Amino acid sequence: MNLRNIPLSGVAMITLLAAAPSHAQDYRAKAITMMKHDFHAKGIAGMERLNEDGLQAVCNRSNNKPPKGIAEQMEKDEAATVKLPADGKLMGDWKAGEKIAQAGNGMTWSDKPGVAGGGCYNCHQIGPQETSFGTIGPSLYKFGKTRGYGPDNQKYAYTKIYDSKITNLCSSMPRFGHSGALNEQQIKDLVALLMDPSSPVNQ
Amino acid sequence: MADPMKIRAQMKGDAAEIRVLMSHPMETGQRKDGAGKIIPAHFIQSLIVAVNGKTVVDGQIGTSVSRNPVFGFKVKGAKAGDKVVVSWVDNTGDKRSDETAIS
Amino acid sequence: MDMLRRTILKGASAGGVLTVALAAGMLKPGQVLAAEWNKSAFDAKDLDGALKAIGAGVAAESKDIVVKAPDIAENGAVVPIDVASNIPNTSELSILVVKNPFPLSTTFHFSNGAVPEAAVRLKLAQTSVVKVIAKADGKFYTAQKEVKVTVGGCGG
Amino acid sequence: MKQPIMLSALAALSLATMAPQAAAEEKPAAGKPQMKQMHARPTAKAAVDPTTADFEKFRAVMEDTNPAELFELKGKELWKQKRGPRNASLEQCDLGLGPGVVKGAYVKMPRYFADVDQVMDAERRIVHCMVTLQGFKAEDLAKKPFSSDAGTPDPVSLTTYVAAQSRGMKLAIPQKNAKEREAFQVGREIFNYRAGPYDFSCATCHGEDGKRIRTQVLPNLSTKEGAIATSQGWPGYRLTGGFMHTIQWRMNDCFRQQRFPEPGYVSDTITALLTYMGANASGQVYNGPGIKR
Repeated sequence: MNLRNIPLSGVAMITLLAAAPSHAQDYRAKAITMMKHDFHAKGIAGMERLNEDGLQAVCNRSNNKPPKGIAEQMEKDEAATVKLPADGKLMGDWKAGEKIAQAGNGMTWSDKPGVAGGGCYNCHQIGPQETSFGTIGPSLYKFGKTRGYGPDNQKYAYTKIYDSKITNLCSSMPRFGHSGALNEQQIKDLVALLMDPSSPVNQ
Repeated sequence: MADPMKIRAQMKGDAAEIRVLMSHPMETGQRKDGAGKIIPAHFIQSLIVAVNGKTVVDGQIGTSVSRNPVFGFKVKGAKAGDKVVVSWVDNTGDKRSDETAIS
Repeated sequence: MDMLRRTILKGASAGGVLTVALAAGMLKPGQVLAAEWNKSAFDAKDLDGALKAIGAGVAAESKDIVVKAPDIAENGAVVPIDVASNIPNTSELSILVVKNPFPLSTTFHFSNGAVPEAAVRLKLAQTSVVKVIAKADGKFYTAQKEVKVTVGGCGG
Repeated sequence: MKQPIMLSALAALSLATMAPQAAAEEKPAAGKPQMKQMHARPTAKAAVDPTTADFEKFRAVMEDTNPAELFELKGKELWKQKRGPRNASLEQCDLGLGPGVVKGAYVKMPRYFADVDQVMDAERRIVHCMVTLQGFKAEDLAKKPFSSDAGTPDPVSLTTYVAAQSRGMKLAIPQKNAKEREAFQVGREIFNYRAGPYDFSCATCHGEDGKRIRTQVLPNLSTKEGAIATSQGWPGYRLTGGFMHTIQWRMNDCFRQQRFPEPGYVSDTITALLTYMGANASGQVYNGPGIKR
């Protein structure tokens, strides 16, 4: 399935833990132990979700500011996990994309397995008709119009949605393809929402 | 038995301002529960406000009123110490009546 | 059923005072405590049906009715709405949420010094016009305001 | 399957030299008036949208007649009634200021309680009293701890009552005891801990000023101003659904939306988070119970 719980190699993890002064390390260790004791699996949200994967471990230990060398290496590693569509087509239907951008459901303990929306409007301005949008991420209004409609930008949009960490290791945005929250067709539809010249985003 | 209301009645200028908080689900009969079954309608239908025994507001209520309803009214000619009684009846016949004095 | 409920209400409210009122013949149709719950009006599924059922098929626009409501509501579960009529002899105010499954939300009859003014909190199923009907000297007047219901985030 | 994240020994070594997140041990600000924060405010307010502005316009009206009062009333009744297997009231419950003292107790929790040798937040302490004084079973109280169509659980009404007896008082979350200080530090780590399928921590949404999700302003809970904004609203009557909720619910539902598994009701994790946020808000006046969108 998706790439959760990827352990850092033993050596790296030991070094990471040794990096922190003992008190901070103690508090983090206590926090993790406490959560593992206090939480329980519910619905599709299993206890394994409390484990950090390698990327999360690095971001958690660097206050989301990893050293450049590590960030570059890990961004490259993330990029290697992106699966581009086999048919080579990156654009779907922008109307379907708008619905996915609106839907904020998916992956919580109250959601059914397999059903996820993009929740894009939670954080981004996208289509001009939707005035209820968040500001955690940048505005994507006129995304294609200002950046150009070329295949490179299509690919950029696809990979960014698939795995936001490729260009910014500790980005706040989820890795939608990587985590399995969105499937290939959904990502294509979102790319179309951003990149189709006839999408309201680009009017 | 229904939970008590909270009634506040205060003189503001020449009128008594009456605010009422009610504890009621105001279920529309349109919603479904977790199992997909319709939750039966359960809502206040009638509301009476009386000052010193005289009805000042006679209200009819439908399902559009929010859960735990809040109502506000103004009554001229009332004075501090006057007794305010608020009563409601819902569609199941459940009812409640509470009172306070205007301050 | 409704008659029965009404009787219960009379017993429950204002203690013995209303019984006295009843004896004094104050509770005639059209007066205090008169109206049965107007089932046909509250069950009406569109604005026209509801207006007809409350007798307000024809209502004149009036600037003397004040409708205070938010321009935008983040969710429609609790929308504060204040209405008031400055039309002389206003005896009744009704509030209708045009796009709700059952538009009529409340009808208030005012008497014995009550100012024709009411504060309520209503559910709005979606963005809708909130329409107020005032009855004064047997005639009907109307004013309205649109409330936009938007999609919310986590909800505070 | 290929493992994409393989740190080379070299990379790991360089990571070892960087400053860890909690290296500079943060202390909660003492209860002084926050002049600086007040001056800093305008920059953080850049993103007030029309919905929020409109809501704020009606906030006074809504707060003036807040259905939370109904639950305060009910909580007061429950506090005084003899209930439970032991047929006892809660009037001997010690909320930190001595048995039976309710006034001013809420703004001083979470705090260390010597009788249990642990830090407890308000609702946790109330549940503790229901168990020890009245004989209710903790497992039963944890079964359906949040308000729903099925009703409002007693601890919710009780917490609302207790909170209302601190209205207008300054938050003063104690940080004297070693366990209180530890709860703060551990709470801070939990607040910043990213995990789960979406890589979210509390800080992802609540770690920066002036951000919002959809139209809702996200308080930056690592700052005094943001922390008070959240402490302020809870317990709160939530307009969505029309339910009375406590901060236990807010924490629970945040973890749900963080895509985490479910935290235990009145658990150490929640107490630690509330200690972190509460201590951050210390010194400011508590005006709850509130009303929430």
